[in-house]
Order: sequence, then C-alpha cells, then structure tokens
Amino acid sequence: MSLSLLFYCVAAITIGSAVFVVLNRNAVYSAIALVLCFFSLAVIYLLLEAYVIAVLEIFIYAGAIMVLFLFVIMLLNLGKEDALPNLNYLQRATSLLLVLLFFVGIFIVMIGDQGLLHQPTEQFLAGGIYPLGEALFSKYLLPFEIASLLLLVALIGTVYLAKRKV
Amino acid sequence: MDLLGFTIILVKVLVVFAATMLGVLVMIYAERRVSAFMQDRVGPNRVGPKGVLQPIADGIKFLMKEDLVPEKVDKPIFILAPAILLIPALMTFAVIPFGSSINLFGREIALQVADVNVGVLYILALTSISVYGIVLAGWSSNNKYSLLGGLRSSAQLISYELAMGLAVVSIILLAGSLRLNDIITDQQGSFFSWNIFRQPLAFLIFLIAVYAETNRLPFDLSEAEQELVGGYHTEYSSMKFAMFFMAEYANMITAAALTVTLFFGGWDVPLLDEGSLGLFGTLLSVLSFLLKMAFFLFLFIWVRWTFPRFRYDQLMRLGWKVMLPLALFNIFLTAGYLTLKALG
Amino acid sequence: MATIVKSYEPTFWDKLYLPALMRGLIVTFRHFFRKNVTIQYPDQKHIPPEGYRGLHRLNKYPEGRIKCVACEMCSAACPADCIHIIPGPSPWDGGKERYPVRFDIDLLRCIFCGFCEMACPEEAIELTEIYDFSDYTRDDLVIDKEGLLEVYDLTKDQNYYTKKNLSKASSVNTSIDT
Amino acid sequence: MPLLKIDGKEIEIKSGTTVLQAAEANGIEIPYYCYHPALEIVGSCRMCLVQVEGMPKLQVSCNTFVSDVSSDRKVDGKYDMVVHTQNDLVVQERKNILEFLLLNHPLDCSVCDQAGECYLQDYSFKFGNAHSRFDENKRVRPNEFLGSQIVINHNRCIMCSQCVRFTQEISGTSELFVEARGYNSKIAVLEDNPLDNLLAGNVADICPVGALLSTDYIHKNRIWNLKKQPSVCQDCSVGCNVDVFSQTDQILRLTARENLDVNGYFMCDIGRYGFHRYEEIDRVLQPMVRKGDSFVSADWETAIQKTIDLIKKNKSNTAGIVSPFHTNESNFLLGQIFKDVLGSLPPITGEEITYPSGFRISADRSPNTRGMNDICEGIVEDLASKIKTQDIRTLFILDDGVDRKLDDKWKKIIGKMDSVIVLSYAMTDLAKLAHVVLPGHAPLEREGTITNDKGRIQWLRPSLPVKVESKPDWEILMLVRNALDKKTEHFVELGEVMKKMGEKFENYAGITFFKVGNQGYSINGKSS
Amino acid sequence: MIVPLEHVVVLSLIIFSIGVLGVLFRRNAITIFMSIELMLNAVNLALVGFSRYYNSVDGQVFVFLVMTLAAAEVAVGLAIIIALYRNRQTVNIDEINLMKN
Amino acid sequence: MKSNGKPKPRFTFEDPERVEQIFSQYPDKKSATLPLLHLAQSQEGYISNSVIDSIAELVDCHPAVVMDCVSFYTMFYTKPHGRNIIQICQTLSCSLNGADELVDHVTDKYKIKPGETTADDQFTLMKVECLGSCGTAPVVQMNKEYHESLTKQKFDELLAEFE
Amino acid sequence: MNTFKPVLTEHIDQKDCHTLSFYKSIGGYTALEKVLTMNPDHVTQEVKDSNLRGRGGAGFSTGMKWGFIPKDSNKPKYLINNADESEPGTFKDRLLMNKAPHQMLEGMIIAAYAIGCHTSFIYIRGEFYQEYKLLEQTIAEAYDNNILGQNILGSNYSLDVVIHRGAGAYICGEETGLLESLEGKRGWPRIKPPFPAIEGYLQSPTIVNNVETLSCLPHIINRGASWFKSIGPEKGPGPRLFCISGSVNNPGVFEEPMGVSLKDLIFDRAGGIPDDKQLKAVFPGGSSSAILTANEAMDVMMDFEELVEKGSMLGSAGIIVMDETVNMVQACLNIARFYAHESCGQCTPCREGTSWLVMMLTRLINGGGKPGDIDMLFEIADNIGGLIDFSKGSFGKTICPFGEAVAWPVRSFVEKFKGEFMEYLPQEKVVA
Repeated sequence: MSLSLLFYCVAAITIGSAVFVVLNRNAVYSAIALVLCFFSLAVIYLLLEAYVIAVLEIFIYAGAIMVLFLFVIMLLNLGKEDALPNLNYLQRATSLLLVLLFFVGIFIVMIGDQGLLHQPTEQFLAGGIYPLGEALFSKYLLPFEIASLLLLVALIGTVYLAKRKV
Repeated sequence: MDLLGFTIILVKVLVVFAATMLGVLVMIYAERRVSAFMQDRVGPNRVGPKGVLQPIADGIKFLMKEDLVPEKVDKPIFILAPAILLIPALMTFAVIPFGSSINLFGREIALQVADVNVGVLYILALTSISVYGIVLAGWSSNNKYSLLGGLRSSAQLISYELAMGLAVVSIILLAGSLRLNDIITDQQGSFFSWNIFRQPLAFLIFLIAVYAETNRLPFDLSEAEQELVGGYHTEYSSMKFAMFFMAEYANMITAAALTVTLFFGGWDVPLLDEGSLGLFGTLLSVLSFLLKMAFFLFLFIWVRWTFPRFRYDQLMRLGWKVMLPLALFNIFLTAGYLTLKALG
Repeated sequence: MATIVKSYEPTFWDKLYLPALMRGLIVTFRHFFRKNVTIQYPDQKHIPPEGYRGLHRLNKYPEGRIKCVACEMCSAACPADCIHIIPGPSPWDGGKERYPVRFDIDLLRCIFCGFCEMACPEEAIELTEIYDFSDYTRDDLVIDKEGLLEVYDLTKDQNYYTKKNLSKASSVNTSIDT
Repeated sequence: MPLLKIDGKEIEIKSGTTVLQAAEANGIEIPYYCYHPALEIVGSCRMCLVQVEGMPKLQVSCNTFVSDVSSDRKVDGKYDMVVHTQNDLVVQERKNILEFLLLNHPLDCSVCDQAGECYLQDYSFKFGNAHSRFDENKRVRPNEFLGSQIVINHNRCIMCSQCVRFTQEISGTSELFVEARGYNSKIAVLEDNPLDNLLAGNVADICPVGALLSTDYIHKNRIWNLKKQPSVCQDCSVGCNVDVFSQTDQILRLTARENLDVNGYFMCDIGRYGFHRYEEIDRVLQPMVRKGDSFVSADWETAIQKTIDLIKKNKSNTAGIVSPFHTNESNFLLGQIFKDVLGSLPPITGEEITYPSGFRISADRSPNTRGMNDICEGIVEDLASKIKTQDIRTLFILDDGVDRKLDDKWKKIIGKMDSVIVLSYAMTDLAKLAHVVLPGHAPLEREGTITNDKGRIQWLRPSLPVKVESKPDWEILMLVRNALDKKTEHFVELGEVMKKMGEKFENYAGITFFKVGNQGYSINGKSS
Repeated sequence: MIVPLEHVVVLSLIIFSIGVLGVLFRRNAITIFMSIELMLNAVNLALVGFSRYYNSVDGQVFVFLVMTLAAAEVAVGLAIIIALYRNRQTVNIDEINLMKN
Repeated sequence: MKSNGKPKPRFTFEDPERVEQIFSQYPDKKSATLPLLHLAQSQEGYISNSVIDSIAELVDCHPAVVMDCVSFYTMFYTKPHGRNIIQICQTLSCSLNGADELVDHVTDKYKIKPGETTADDQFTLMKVECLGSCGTAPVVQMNKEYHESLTKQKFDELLAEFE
Repeated sequence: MNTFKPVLTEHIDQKDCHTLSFYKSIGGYTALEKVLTMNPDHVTQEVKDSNLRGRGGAGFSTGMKWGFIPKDSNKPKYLINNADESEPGTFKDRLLMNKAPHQMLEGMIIAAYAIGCHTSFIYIRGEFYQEYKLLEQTIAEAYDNNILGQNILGSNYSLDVVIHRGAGAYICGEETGLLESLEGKRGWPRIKPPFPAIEGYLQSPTIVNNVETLSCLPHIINRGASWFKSIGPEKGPGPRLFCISGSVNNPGVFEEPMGVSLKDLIFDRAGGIPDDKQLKAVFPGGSSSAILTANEAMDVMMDFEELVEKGSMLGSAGIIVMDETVNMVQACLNIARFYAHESCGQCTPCREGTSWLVMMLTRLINGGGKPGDIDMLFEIADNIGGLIDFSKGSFGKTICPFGEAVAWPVRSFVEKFKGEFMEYLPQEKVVA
C-alpha cells in the first residue's frame, strides 16, 4: 500500500513539475522542471516494474535530451521570456475545449465501460532487459532498424543544420 | 520487506555514505600530499600528525567562511547546483558491490546497497545527471567564465559518456548481464579472467573516458584556471564550493570503484574462493576492493600532476574521432568473438 | 643559405602517445620518492642568494660615519617615489660635508627594483637579503634612518639568515618599528 | 650689419657683438665659464673656443668681435666671418679643456649643492670625456668662509674669476682676490676684509660650479626638487627680478633673474634672504572677529558681514588705508571703496645704496609706493591730521605686514577708532588692534602687478600655494565692495581687476599680465 | 501492479493535456518543444502502464522506439531552432512567419 | 672680523721722499704698487698686512687688490724669513752643472730643507727657477747678489761670509 | 767664419765699458743725434727696411710693430724696454745691461722718438738687482748729460725713462703680462685683441721691445739699414747674441751673424763638450723651443726660418747643450717644473696641464710609469699648447704663448727621446 501511496505522491510531483514546465517563463527553469518530471516518471516506471525503461528514461531523456535543451537555451542566451503572449481567446478556448472533451471522453469510456478499475494480478515478467532485448531483436527487429535509420537521418540532418546557415 | 531487511539496507547506505565521505577526506589529503611529493615538496604537515587532519581543517575553514552569493546570480539554481552535482555522485555507489557477501542474522547480506539488474545502466544514467550540476552552476553564476566552463564541461561529459558506455558494452557482452555482481562473477578465477586482460582496449577507453567524466586533468577544461579563472565554480565560496569539491572526489571514488568492478574483478581476490573463507574471506574481498580502488585513486592524482591539460578541440577530437570508433570497433570485435564462440 | 630542417616524422609509437605518457608517469613517480626541497619557513629560513633584493640598509664607514651624503639620487631614480630625504650639514669632518638628517623609505611603496642601489654614487644604500619584514600598520612600514642603520648593523658581517643571527629574528621587526 | 655664418646658419648681427653673443642669441650653444655679460671679458676658461675660418688658432668666442670686413676679404663673397662651433677640432678641444678642469675638481656632485644647475656638470655631460685619465692625487684644500654668508670650496673652484671680477666691478668692494699663481692659485679674502657686502650673495649665483655657496641654502635640498617661479623681489622699491625656488610650501632660496631694465643680473642680500622673515610669523589663516579682548575665528560670510556692519555704522566717517606693500589691484579696489578719505601709514625706509656698477638698493623699502600713489586718487599727505579733522571713526586697513612697526602715535590713533578692519596675512601689531581681521595672502603668495620707483610695472607671481582659508586680497576687497555698495561687479580673475584699473587710470590702460610678462612694462614717458 | 491501470492512464492523460496546453499557450519554441516532450512522455507512461497491465513487452518496445524518435526529433528540432535563431535572433514562433505570406 | 679688536699696526715708509719720487715717475698711482712693495720689503723684510693696507691707501685701491698682486710674485714674501736668503737656481743649465749638489750641501750643512729657515734665523734656503745666468751656472743668489759658477768650495766660502 | 766683427758686444771686454764717457768715446749717441734730426716716420721706415726682427723670442718685425701705433691717437704713447729676461738658457740682456747700458739706452731713445713716446719704461727683472743699480746710474748719467729729460741734446724732444723692477714672474716677460705688472697688478697676460700697440699700458698705445732689439737700433741708424740687412739671411738679418750654456767647456754669450751654424757655435765658440762627451741634444732657442737631437743640431743654421723648418725656433737664442750623460726624462721634468712654477694660472689648460705634466713625469721617474703614459704626455702637451704643426701654424689654446712654450719642449723631448721615456714604463710594454 505504501508503494501505491508513493505512486500518488510521485504522480503529484509529476503533474506539478509538468505544470511548472508549461507555465514558467524562464526556459532554464522549465527545463529543470522537465528533468524533475522525467525523474518522477522514471520512479513511476520503476513502480510499474519497467526497470529498463526507467533507467532509459533517465539515461536518454534526462541525461541526453534535456542536456541538449539546456545547452541550446544557454547557447541562445534566452533567459526570461517577456510575458506570456496575448492569446487569441477563441482559438485557445477551442483547443482547451477539445482537450477537455478528449479527456472526458476517455474517462467516460474507461469508467463507463466496465465500471471497474483494472488491476493486473500476475507477476510482471517483461520489466527486465532480457524480454525487451528479445522482443526488440526478434519481433520488432524491423522497427528497431528503422528507428536506427531514423537516428542516422536525424544525425545527418542535425549536423547539416548546425553546420551552415539555413 | 521486513524491518531487519530495511535496517540492513539503511546501515549499508550509511556505511557506504560514510565511507565515501571519508574517502573524500582521504583523497583531499592524499592529493595534496602526493602532489607535494611529486613536486619534491612536503605538502600539508601541520594539522595533526603528518598533516592528516588537514582536510578536517579545510572543512572547518570552508564552514567558517562567508557564504557569498553574488548579486546578479540566479539564486535558486545557484544554490541548487552544487547539490545536483553532489547527490548523483553519492548515489552511484549504491549499485557497486564492495565485497562478497557476509552471513549475519542468518541472512546472507551482499556487500552492496542495491543489487540492481541494470546496474551498469543505472550508473551510466546517474553519471549523465551530474552534467546538470555543472551546467546550472555555470549558467546561474551569471559570469562568462562560469558559463563557458559549464558549457565546456557538459559537452565534454556528453561526448565521453558515449565512449564510456560503448566500452562498457563490450564488458556487458562478455558478462551477459547488466548486474555488476554478474560482471564480477564473470571475472572470477585467475588473473587473466579479469576484464583488463580480456578487454584491454575497452579498459583504455574506459579509463580515459572516466578522467573526462570526472573533469580531472588532463581533461579539466571546465575549470581551466589559466583561461577560465575557476570555471563553473568561480563564483562559489564556502560550503557550496566545498560541495563541488566533494562531488569531484566522490566522483573519483565512484569512478575508481567502477573501474575496479568492471575491469579488475571487483572485490574478487584472484585464485581464491572468498566464500569458503567465511568472514575472513569477506574481509579479504573488501580489502582487495579497497586496495585496487586505492591504486586507481592514486592513478588519478598521479596523472593529474604528470600531464598537461588538453586543448578543447583536441579533447573533442579525441572523444569523437578516436575513442568512439575505437569503442565501436571493440564491440564489433567482442560480438564477433562471442558469435564465433557461440557457433562453436 | 637557408638550411632545410626536416620536420620530425612521428613513428607509430609516437602517434600512439601511450609510451610517452608512460614515460611521463614514470618521471613524476620517481619524483615521488625524491628528497623534498621545502623549507619549513618560519622554523627554517631560506637564505637568499647573493644579489637578492630585500630590505634596504644604509651603509656606514668603519668609523661609524654614514656613507650617505643625501644627494637624493636614489629618490630621483626611484620609480615608486618611496624615498624621502632631508639633507643637512654633516656632523663629521673631512670631505663629504652633507648627510641625511632624515632618510625615510616607504616599504609599502617600494618595489625593490634596486635602482636606488645603482644610482647611489657613494654605495650608501644597499638592498639586503632580509625579506621577512612585516608589521601591522602602514606607518610602521616606513623605515627611517635609524632603522636603516640598524639593518646595516644586523647584516654587515654576515648573512642575516645564517644560524647565529636567527635568534635575532624578531629584532628586525623592532628595528623598523621606529 | 655684418653677416655671420655659424655652423652653417646665417646670422646678421650688430657690429661689435661677440661671436658668443651672436651664437647665444641664435640658439647655438657655446659653453663658457669665465664669461659673464655684466663683467669684463678675460677669456681665461678657454671653454668657448671656436674655429673661425681664416684664423690659424682657435679663437675664444667671448672675445672675438664681429665686424664688417672689406668686400674682397669676405668669405664666399658674402660672409664677414665663418665660425664653426661643432666641428671635430672644437669638440675635441672642449673635451680637453673639460679634462683639465676636472683634474682637480672633486667628483662630489652628490654632495654639491650646485648639482643640477652646474655648468661643469652639464658641459661634462654634454661635451666631456666619460673617463678621467688623471691618475695623480687631486689637490685638496679645506673649505673657508669668505664672508658670513658665503663659503668657498676651493676644490671645486675652476678659477673662472667671475666672483673676483664681480666684487671689483659690480659691488666695487674688491674683497675677493686670486691668491698665488698657477696651480696654487685660489680665491681668497683678506682676513680683516671679509666678503660681507650686501651683494655678496650674488657670487654664489654667478659661480658656474659649486665652489661658492650661500650658507643659507647649503645642504638644504637638491635643485631638481624645487619649483622655480619667476617673480619680483618685494623688499625695496627697485623691484629686482627674482626666481623663487620652493618645495611644496617652503621657500628655499631666491636668485636674481636677468632684467637689464631693472636689476641687471643681480640682487641684494636684503631681498635674497628676506623671505626668511615670513617663515616664523603668526599667520592668520581664518577670518577673525574680535570678541572682548580676544579673537574668535569666523567663516568668511560672517566676517564680511561684520565688516559691512562696522563700516555702515558710520559710513561717512570711514577711511581706508592703502599699503605700498600690496599690489596695484588691491590698492585700486580699496581706493574705489573709500574715495573720500584714503591714506597710507608712514613709509618704511632704509639706507639708499648705489653701487659703482649702478646697482641700487632703494631707500624706500616698500615695493609698490609708486604704484600705490599712481592708482589711488585723492590719497592724503597727512593722514593723521586728516583723521582728526574729518573725525574718522572707522578704518579699513591694508596691512603692510611684518615689516610695519607701529609707532605710539599711530597706535594711539588706531586705538581710538570705533572699529578697525585689517586685511592682513599675519597677526601683526596692527592686526592685533583690529576688530575684524581678514586673512589675505602673504607677500610670496600674492599675485598682481607692482610698479617700481622707475615706473616699471612688474608681474608679481605667486610662489607658494594658498594657505588654508585665506583669500586673495583683491577677492576680499571685491566681496566687501560688492556688499557695501550693492554692486555686482564680480571679478572672476585678476585680469578683470586690471582691466577695470586701466579704464580708470590712463597709465595703466591696456596692462595685462601678458603685456607685463617676465620683464615688466615701463609706464615712464606717459603723463602721470 | 500497485495502482489500477486507470490511474496510470489518467496521469498520462493529465500530463498529455498539460503538454498540449503548453504547445498552445507558449510562444517560445523551446518551451513548445519541451511541451512536446511532455506529451511524448505521457504517451510512454500510458504505454508502460498498458504493457504492465497486459504483461506484455510490446508496450515497452514502443516506449523504446518513442524514445529513439524523441531523441532524433529533439536533435533535429533544436538544430532548426538554433539555425532560426541565428537568422532571426528570436525563438518566438509568432515572429517566425516567413512562409505565412 | 675686523682684526678682532686689536689696534692694527700701521706701516709707514721711512723715506717718504722716495715714495714721492716713485709716484712722480708713473702716470698713475696704481703702477707704483710694485716699486712701493719693493721699497717696503727692503725696509720691513717682508710684506705684512699693514704694509698692504698702507700701500693700498697710497695707491688708492683696496687692500685685496694689493694682496692679489703680492701673492702673484715670488719675490714678495708675505711671511718673515731668515736674515739671508739663499736662492739656488734649479733650472736646466744650473741643474746640469750641479745645482742639486749645492742644495744638498746646504741641506746637510744647516739641516734645512728648501723653504725652511735655520734655527738662528740666519739663512733661508729656497729653490728657485731660472735666475737668468745660465752661462755661469750654477748660480746662487744670496739676498740680492748673484754668485756665479759656484763649486761646493766656493759656495762654502760664500756662506762663511754671511755666518 | 771669424771674419764677423761683433757689433753689439764689440767693446764689452774693455774696462768701464758701461760708462757714458766710454760709450761716447766709441761714438755713442751719434745715432741719437742723427735721429733727432729725422722725421720719426723715417726712423720707423729705416728700421722697417733693416728687417730687424724682435730678439725677445717671437721674432716679430720691429719696424712693423712700431707701425701699428695709431698716428692720430691723443693718448700718450709708451715704450717699454723688456728686460725681464727669464727664459732658461738666455742671459744676453743681462750682459748688454751690464756692459753696454748706454747702447741700450740710445736704442730706447731712438725707438721712443720714432713712436712719439715721452715716457719710457725699462721693465727689469726683479732678481737683476746689480743691473738695476747699474741702470739707475746710467740713467742718472744720461739725465746729467741731457741725453734724457727735457729737450734731449738740444732738440725739442723730451723723454723720461723709468726703471721698473719686476718681482719674480716669468710670465711678465710676455708683453701683456708685463703691462699688467707695470700697472701694478698681477702679471696675468691680457686677452688679445686689443693688442698693446693699440691699447697697452693704461689703455694707451704701447710698444714693448727687447733689450737686444733696442741695442741694435743705434747701429742701424749709424750704418744704415742696408748694412744691417747684409748681415746674415735676408728675412731675419743682423747680428745676434747667442747664449750657450749647459754642457760646454766655454759657456757664454757669443755674437754672431744670423744664420751661423749651431755646430760652430757649440764646438768652435763654446769650446765643445767637456770630457769629450758626445752631444745628445740642444735647445736652440731657450727652453721654450723644441729640443734638437745631436744629428739635427749638427747641420742646422741658426736663423728664424730654418729652425722653424726643423720644427723648433730661434726664440731668444738661448742654446742649452746637453751631453750624453744627461737623463732626458729628468731634463724634461726640470723644464716642465719650471713652467708649472711659472704658469700664471689664468687659463685652464696651462694652470692645470703644467702641473699634471709635472706630476706625471715625477711619477714616471719614481717608477710609477704605466703603459700609455707616453701617449698621454704627448696629448697633454698638445692640449696645453695646441697641435704642433709648423706647416700649418700652431694652434695655441691659451691667452699668451706660454702654453705653446710648455708644449713644444715637452713634446719634442718625448718625441725625440721616446726610448728613454720607454725605459720608465713597465718592461713588457717596451717589448711590445
């Protein structure tokens, strides 16, 4: 039970930091909040017994991607954004409405469908590295290779973009 | 989880934490003494016998000093940064086994805080976090030198993390596991079952990368005094500065421990079955671990007072153009070897 | 005729750098065991080499007469403008009928360049080997004629830092306290 | 006029001038020791040797006269004389002469007070050899007092005999003579006839080396530490031109400055040592206002206000006393304030001395009597009786300074006054009787013009920094005048006062410091 | 599994929504980028949750692939931002409207 | 410094007529300085300060000027000397013909060095430069008389005359 | 050779030759009588024609000197007989004063008449007391016989002669020094210009002539300029008194015509060198002239031009002979000491240089020689007296010729007897 409590606590942190990311005007602070968010997500993954993913979350997101963000922020010396921009209320409201609709819709589907909370019972076996590895290199070999190709393309593209003026 | 188990873990955490902090103190003293000897000097010799209490004195001095926060810094981050740097440094040690297991209270207690099955990944993940400390310290100081130091340092860390990770991959390939204990077990036996002999190239790459990761000479570009005054910690003083300092040494300790674990059989004493010797075996294993670690720590200092600092472009070139291909090549070789072996 | 210098072609081992690194490590390692050269300063005193430029002194003739004739060449030569002299008729007979009534050197301004020594036509001002003079106030670091002559007495016969004199170590401070 | 060529430079100059003078006037340096423009030419130092084309020997330029030659004897068809002062022969010759001069001259520049303004030092540096070949022992003789103020260092003497000629020709007292001859010759005085005339100090000035020294300056300082300010002596109405040498706020010596229209090249010892009078005086550094029997210091505003109050109390019965010790400008301003009654205290006199050379020490020992009389309208002859007849109750006095000794008569007169305001730099007898003392500048701090007894306006330049709260006299007077007459004539600087003065007095019209310059400006010939 | 799947999904949903809001509200390209990351992570969370629920590794494989994608995207995206910034000295997407007219 | 209070001794010429005569010979007074000095020295033996003062008065100039003149000439003695002055020529011809021996001779005989006076004030020995009698070298001037072509023996005889 | 009959010293061997009666008996004062009838300008012309050159040392044409006297000057003119004979090696004037004072006096009166002078001075050396007494007598005699005083010999010309004693200063033999001394000051030579002929004694035109020069005048007047000119070389004719002293058997004054050979004078007239020693060196014209070596002396003619050609000068014709035993360094010191003693101390080079020379030579003799000393002696000598280059004229550096008078002998000593000087230097230097 304590672990589920932990889950909710961490979830709260996650949501809080996510909000912080969006609302904070300082890009650096946003980035740090995002890192925090990823950390708490990693904890949630751990709680969900997806160890590899948890570590990867930190490794890739926190360790690599966010550093890149920070790097760029500092490189561009963005500092503080002046203010939140004036909003086109109609547009924004519509979007918000759509999101809420989506959110509510799923909620209704989930609850309304069976009225039960889904709780897996059996021992989770797929959290380790072996199952993941096996799946990746057998069943999902093609997507894996495509992903690596994607990375290569991204690599080349990045280098190309960074090297010269567009 | 029962109370005893929890207590044991707590004790282990405390022991490891205390040991690491003690190690930091020892390293501070050792660094000064060793460097002094290497320069035909005496080094600290006033506080305590042979100056052994010097780090304590230093610590007290740090505590007593005025904690100065410059006016134009980004205060929250400025204060947070040293902690961000220090905490991952201390956390890393959690997964490193520092001895064989002992039997206490009718349980076999592994001399390791947490036996994580993705231990290697865990370590890599945490080391990558320490970048934040540096980058944020550099940025928040609102100082050109600090920022440049921070940026340099983060770029350097990211670049070398790659090579380090790839070097470790070949070890993982051999061990077939991400668990550090498995890796140690894999190396048990004679001297030559140590990974250093099986993976010399990986060791070399790993060692070099470790120096870069810990920001030690010859790769201490983030705080190159001649160019950047103090680098990312230029603006720091008092205990905050001490935290950077401690983090550096804690990182070194971790790195040394990791090196020992990955390439020198960890706590394993070659040609000896520690398990059969009972408590004595355990102690022996701990001792062996500490000795091996001590050597690498000494190596850190030794290298620092021997080699000159790299130029930044040289550093990057070395990381990307030499280390990375070599590491990949090494993986290729290892994989090929394993495949051949598997095929018979 | 220009000589053609062939640039050194690095060998494989050179390119590998590892042997060179090893050699470097061995060098430092050897030093690790060497005898150290540190002087435990307050306990032991470093004896400066000949020509060291430390605290000034005013020389005297064997019969006790000040060599200085207050020509103010030193103060004219001083780049830091730290020498202040008030001349007056000398109380001694024979030849040099002028001598410094006051002779002050502001040690905090002095840069110990030794120009005063070079400018002095009488070899009266000289820089001694004394380096450890310190005090608590700025005024105390203005050394006057009596102080300078005292320094001469301390240093005329032998190096100030040789054993015999060490017991007097504190007397330098008092000598410039005036 | 003969046309000369000296070192390739064409010079046209009056017939009868010497080559040395011609060269000097045209910026060509010829070194010399024994020559002095005011003294007879002896040509003994041989330093000024030059080569004159057509003459077999080198000639002493101090005694080679330029004259027209007949056209067939002109060099190159146009030059009357072609002189070389820089060719090898001359340069070598100077080296040789300097070597001789330095044979017995001690190398004690470090002790010598002449160092820095020594011709031997300068020429040795410029023209001499770096090393002496003289291996023998130098001639050593003890120092002697030639007079109470002059000491001779025989070792340094180069026997230029300028001093001897000075006493013979300028002062006419002939105390100095050359004793013995050749190697043994030296400057000497007879035991019962020491060099104690009032011009004695000049021999130390003219001595080109440090042989003759004034005891007043000996071992006091070094010349390069001193600031040299051209000014005018204020100890008699001749107004000798002087150079004042000072360091920070201390005057160390006065030397004569050349001005052929006033003092020639010399000055008397009264003026030379006169500055010592001002060293130990009870200086007034702040405005003082009487309170009972003593003074309290006040700030300027209160002091001026007090002055105004005192004057206003009986305006019509107020007299101003101007001073021959003050500048024209101060006297002028005071004269403008008190037009009705203006007078001066009895003159301070001494012995009038005229030397055979024409050098004069005036009997009037105040510097600016002429100027004061010129610039103050309606100055009364007999102030004392005027005070009585007009029932003067208030006096505004420009104090003469430390030289003024009040006699009983005047003490009585001033003591009877309702109020006395004194502008003074020191607590003189007079100032002690005052009700308000306004601190002005001391003689060597003042700036302004003074007029000597021959009607030459000269520029008195300040030689010392202003002390504490004292103000220039003219500024004080201006403040008083403005407050008293509700005027707004605000003079920013002295030149404006001079301009105003010029408007009032024809003789002084157009006088500016620029016009007066270092050599003064004569108003003689103008109707007074 | 310590919590019901729904809770995980709701969490994911909330985070996703925050991400969407971020994209909609913010004008700073970097922040928008970060919001996108948030959205991706929300999806990952959902995937992991499902994977756990169904006791299948497939979800995790997707997470893995998403991460790869995210990395690639960030690399290219940031490169574009830098390039943009170089040209226009701004990262405000309202001002980056070259192709609008 | 006026001769420290003591009354100054005054010098007067014994033969005022001679003084008058000397003055009459010269177109100006100053020129008579030398003859007067000669006269005074023959009367007084040397030129004392009082002599200088009185001559200065006579020729109407400052005493220093007279002193200046006196100090220049070797024949004027400003200090008292022995009754007889032996002046031995030192210059080349005499030196070649043995003047140095004569000096040594006197030095040995009277124990006086050149420039000194015997204890009994009888002789003052002086070395002088050329006396203008080189053809009869060595030459010795005894007081005002020349004694030429001297040998030691002749010199002894000469000295004996004065003892 | 011996055909020459002495002119000036013809009668000096005779008894009472100094008396007026004797002088009259040999035809004295006839020249004066003749002159007194002549126009002074003609007298000057006659002397000019005779090419008589000064016998004092410089050898300047006497007639020309007289010609410099400004004719239109209102100032009195003065003639001064320079009898301040102090040059080492010279003693002819003393002889003339002792033996033929009237001859000199006659010459003086002639000269005074020629230049229009009415007061003449005889500046006699202070040491010459006997001669002074004798001259006083002579002048008294002359006054008694109306040879001096008002209306000489019945003419309307009057002249007073005053004897003025010097007081022991070589430099007073220099004409301006002499004038200063005469004026009652120290004998510091005056700077020229102005020359004495324009502004001399008391700023009046003044002629200074030597005793011998003046002694020649009666003979020129009596026998005519052409007779005088016929004796000896044309440029510097006339009889000349040569004083020979030093290492000779028979020192003394010998009258010979100009241009006599030095060898004859030394070996014939002066009887050669005692003890058959070898000749070493000779001063041909007093100590101020450059010394001649034996070789040079053997074939030199004693006249102005030839000696100048030889690098020396006739000067006052005081010949000092030195034999082989003479130490030349000692001799040089002796001469240098003389000049140091006699230097007036007015100008720098002479005052300082002479004593330096003495110090150096003394040191040399006392064994303190240093390498380079010889060159230095040379240079010091040059620096005092000027570069000696007879072809271009000398470059004197001092007010009077004293500086040159020091420089010439010292320089010649060092130059011509360098070997002897070398011996006083450290030995290794000699080898080098």
